[in-house]
Amino acid sequence: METKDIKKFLEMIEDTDIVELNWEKDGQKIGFRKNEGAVKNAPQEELPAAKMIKANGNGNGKSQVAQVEVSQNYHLIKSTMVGTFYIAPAADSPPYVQEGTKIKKGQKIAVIEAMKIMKDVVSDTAGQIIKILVENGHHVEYGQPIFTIQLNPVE
Amino acid sequence: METKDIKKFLEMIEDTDIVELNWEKDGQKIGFRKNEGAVKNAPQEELPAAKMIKANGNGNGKSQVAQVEVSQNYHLIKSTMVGTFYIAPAADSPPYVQEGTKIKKGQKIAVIEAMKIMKDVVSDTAGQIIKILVENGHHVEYGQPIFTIQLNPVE
Amino acid sequence: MFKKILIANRGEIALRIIRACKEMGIRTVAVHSEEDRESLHVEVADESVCIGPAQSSESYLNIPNIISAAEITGADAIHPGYGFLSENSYFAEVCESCNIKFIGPSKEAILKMGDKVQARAIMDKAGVPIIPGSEGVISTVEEALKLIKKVKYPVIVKAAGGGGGKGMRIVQNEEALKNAILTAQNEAKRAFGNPEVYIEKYVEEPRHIEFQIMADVKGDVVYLPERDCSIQRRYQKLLEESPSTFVSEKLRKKMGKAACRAAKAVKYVTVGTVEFLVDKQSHYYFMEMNTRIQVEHPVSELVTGIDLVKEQIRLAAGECLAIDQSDIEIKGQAIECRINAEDSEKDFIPSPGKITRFLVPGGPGVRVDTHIYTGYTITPYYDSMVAKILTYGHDRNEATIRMQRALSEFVIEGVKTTIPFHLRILDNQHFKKGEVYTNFIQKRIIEEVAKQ
Amino acid sequence: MFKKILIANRGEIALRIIRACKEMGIRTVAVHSEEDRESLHVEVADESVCIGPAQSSESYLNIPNIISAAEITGADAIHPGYGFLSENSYFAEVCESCNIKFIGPSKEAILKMGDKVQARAIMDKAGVPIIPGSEGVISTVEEALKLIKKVKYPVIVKAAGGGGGKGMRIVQNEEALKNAILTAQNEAKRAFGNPEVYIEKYVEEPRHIEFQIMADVKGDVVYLPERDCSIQRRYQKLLEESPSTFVSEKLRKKMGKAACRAAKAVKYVTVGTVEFLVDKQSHYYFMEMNTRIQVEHPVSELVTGIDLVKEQIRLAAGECLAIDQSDIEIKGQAIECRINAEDSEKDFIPSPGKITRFLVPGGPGVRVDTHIYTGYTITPYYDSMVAKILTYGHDRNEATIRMQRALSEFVIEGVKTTIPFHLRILDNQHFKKGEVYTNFIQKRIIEEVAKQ
Repeated sequence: METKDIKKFLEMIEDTDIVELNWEKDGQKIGFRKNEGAVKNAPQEELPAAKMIKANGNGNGKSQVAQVEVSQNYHLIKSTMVGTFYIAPAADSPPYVQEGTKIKKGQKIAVIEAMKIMKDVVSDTAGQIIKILVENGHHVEYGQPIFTIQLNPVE
Repeated sequence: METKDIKKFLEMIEDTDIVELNWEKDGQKIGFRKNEGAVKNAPQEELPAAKMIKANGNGNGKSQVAQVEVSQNYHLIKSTMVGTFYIAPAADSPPYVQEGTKIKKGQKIAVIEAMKIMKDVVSDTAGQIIKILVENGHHVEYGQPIFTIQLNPVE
Repeated sequence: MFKKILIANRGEIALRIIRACKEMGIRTVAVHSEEDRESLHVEVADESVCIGPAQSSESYLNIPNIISAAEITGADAIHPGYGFLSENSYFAEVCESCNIKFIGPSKEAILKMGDKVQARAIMDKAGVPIIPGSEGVISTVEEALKLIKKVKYPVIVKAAGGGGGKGMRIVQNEEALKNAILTAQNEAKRAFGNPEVYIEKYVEEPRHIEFQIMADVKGDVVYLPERDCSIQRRYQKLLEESPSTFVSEKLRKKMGKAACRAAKAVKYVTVGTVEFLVDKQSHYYFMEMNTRIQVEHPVSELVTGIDLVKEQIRLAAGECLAIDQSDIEIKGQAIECRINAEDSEKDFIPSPGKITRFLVPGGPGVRVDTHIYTGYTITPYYDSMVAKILTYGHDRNEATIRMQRALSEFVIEGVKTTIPFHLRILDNQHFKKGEVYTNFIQKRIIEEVAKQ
Repeated sequence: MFKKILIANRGEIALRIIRACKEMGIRTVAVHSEEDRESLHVEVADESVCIGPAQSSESYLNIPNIISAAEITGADAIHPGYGFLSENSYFAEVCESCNIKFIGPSKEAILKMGDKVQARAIMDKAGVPIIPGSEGVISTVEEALKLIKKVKYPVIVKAAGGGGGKGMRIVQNEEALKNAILTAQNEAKRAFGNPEVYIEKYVEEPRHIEFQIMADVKGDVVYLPERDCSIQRRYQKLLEESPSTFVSEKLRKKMGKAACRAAKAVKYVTVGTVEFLVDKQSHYYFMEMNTRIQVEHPVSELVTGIDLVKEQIRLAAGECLAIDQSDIEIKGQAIECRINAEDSEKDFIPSPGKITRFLVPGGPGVRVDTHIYTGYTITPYYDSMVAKILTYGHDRNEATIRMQRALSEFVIEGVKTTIPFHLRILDNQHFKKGEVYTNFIQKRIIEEVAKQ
């Protein structure tokens, strides 16, 4: 980034009500903040696989968070329990699903064993499995992402 | 980044309402902040009526601080010792100086008593006393400002 | 000994247990809600498992997820801490059926002590004094009069189905009795849909005095010198100390032995606390038994030198008591103040928020158990206690002054805390004289402030 | 008793003294350099006075400004802490002439103990064993041989004008003697411009064992059980403990009494420490007396329950000892680790900087004395010690394990510290067995690491 780029940035944000902007790329960082009174630093947690722009403070003292998810047609299926993850009903059985499998909402796609009991993992959406994030037989904790799903384009 | 670049930056942000700008590249960092009153939580103590520009890091790991004092014709005379401040040699004597008194460099302008001994306070500059900041008979600590001096226009 | 303990708790007590485990060479598993991902107990434990969302019911009370976390990490024991599942006999049972040791007494002991009516009967049989009263419901003035002949005035008429002061009437003499029973019945009916009341001896201006006991599988039980927890607000303890200014060596022995009998009556194992009400004539009555480690356990650790959490783990693992009663000596005085993130100026409403500055007091005779730090955010989901501060001194005066000194240098910015309220307690003349009863906060602090 | 004490120091010891004053109801004045304006001791004291710029010579060693600060604030006593002006007899004299009580011994006692040759003579006269050696300079081999007949090999030839190991030769037998003297003389001449040398008995693999004493104006003196400070790097203590694994009850009594004689010989008042070298045959030799409170004083506080800073202030105010020797009992074991902002991987170079994260260990048996906090900036102007961490246990094993536990949860981010180095010491087999000599760090840690 050169100074001319910075100038462009300045022009870009001049007429918006963005008050703070931070950008980082390849070890370069740039940050702007406009003087709009009570501008605070909000602790921000970023979503995986999403690009976020946060605009905090809009003059009325409240904060507004605008999340622009660039790749919003991805969805994570997360574990709702603690246990051992299995992609197939038994060691010698074929898996419920594979990467690439198209699934329906409500379809059983895996099981999690907890306290000697098998519980079904059911998809909460229709789509295509892009990635299985946990290895067969490994442990999962609450909230752990286990599948990445590509949502159907029209839904 | 050279000083001419800094100058460019300054020009760029001068007419915007940006109050703070930080830029980092290859271990170089630069930060600007405009002094606009309403800006809070500045981690630096600002000189009265002074505008500061700090440019930290110039590639060789050392930091450089450039202080541009806009109203540099004021000067503070600070106490170099701990003790009791007297503006006159005795209670019934006239004071060495008053607000408005024009003084020369090296002129005795007060005394400080410490361990029963009177020590002279001598002006380190020529000018005019604008304000006596400590009341007669009160205590002063090391580094405490005791006189505000208006420097002579030409010096 | 256990190889790996899962701590089914959060906050300072989770840290306290992890510290004991570390000193014993036992590996630790922290469980946590999504909200507590950045908590200190998670950072300090050897392993951690997220067990649910912020709400306790879905995380720290989620038995399947906790048991499952123990199974996948290979923990051979679970320490429940206090609160949450610590006195849940079903949880103890599930642990047992999963071959995971529950660090606490048997499920039977938890059940017996958890049922107030049953506990009362067991204590009575074991020769532990209980508050005299009706064995069941009182329906008529005649039944009441018959009972009062034995227990003497004053008595208290209480709703069988209730709590929280409703359907409750203190009766000083016969004239007031009939009306009190009728009013209580009416109130009880309105409040709880059940007009049944019972009658107990009313203990006037009691102290809350409790005895820590330790018991092993062989059935040996010892007691530690008493803790005085009379300083409470709405049945919540605020400040605890050991020893009590009120308890003589003779009374200590009598009550301590009663506490041991209470524990033996339910075949108690590990550590527990028997709580008594004590009146001005040194009559003491069994109130309840806490079948777990308590918040205020460090008070006893400071005056006896015993590490209660290490002992609890040892005893749960089936080891025997290493000391007997004669080895337990009390030395000096300890005081604990519970620091809550609450606004004591505004009826103690919780004050969640981010800690912007946190300075822990240090120097001689000060112990702080806390899970918060600069930058930590206190959420509204859990208990408002954020730190326990303890001081030790040669005597009560030194411990008190040291507490004042320590509190004065305790900096917690970003939220309101009960520190100023504790300073007011410590500066109170009645507190200084040791005149503390369960109505101390109401009578000596809140009403005093209201007068000003 | 004093009404207001000015603390002529900074850092953790200033805080420690302010804490004692607060507990005694004495008002406090902090003095500070411009650099230390944001320091905790300034914040915690009742009043504060800036006494100079960052450089110690212009601030914490600036006698006129310190005395003047005491005068303008009306302080009636000055506590010098350790380091800075604490053993400066001129400062003690100025305080006296200004009618400000110097909290320490008389200027005469400071002077006598400050002059090594004079101290040695006084100790010898008082019956305190000193390292045998030449009374003055040795010029010839003949003189040396005559002396060695008495003191026996090994001996050490030392430069009279020097220090730091230069002009120093250890001699094991007669063959090596002549050459050693000549070499030492040459080295001494080159290094210090003075070829004079003297000879002392060489104490092999000694322990550094010291006795804390307390003395009152009446002349009564008591000693506290020993501290073992053998774990040093370049004469800087790193880890101290009490009791020593080496000292028997009998030796403790003998050495303790010798320490009391040392104090009495200079009419010592307040608290002080007599340092000894002890060889493997339990021979002990007077090294020096520190006429002030020491960094490691809390080690003794933990095992005896005595608050040494409060006692020091009481004794300086002219009060008498409240206890006698038979009241002083040792219970358990205490260990102190000095945490310095230094990079122990890079020859212990100081590591100043801003503390970005700071978590203090807590729980049972842990004491931390520190002046730093999250956001504090450690400047290069002063000592690199940023915290003292102490643990207490029933025995040395418990204290050691507890220290390992506490250090493992001590988080100091933003600067390098000696925490990892301490963990290495605590894990060393020789340390665990109590085999600690003044060469421990060099021989057991640094050379061991070099081998790997």
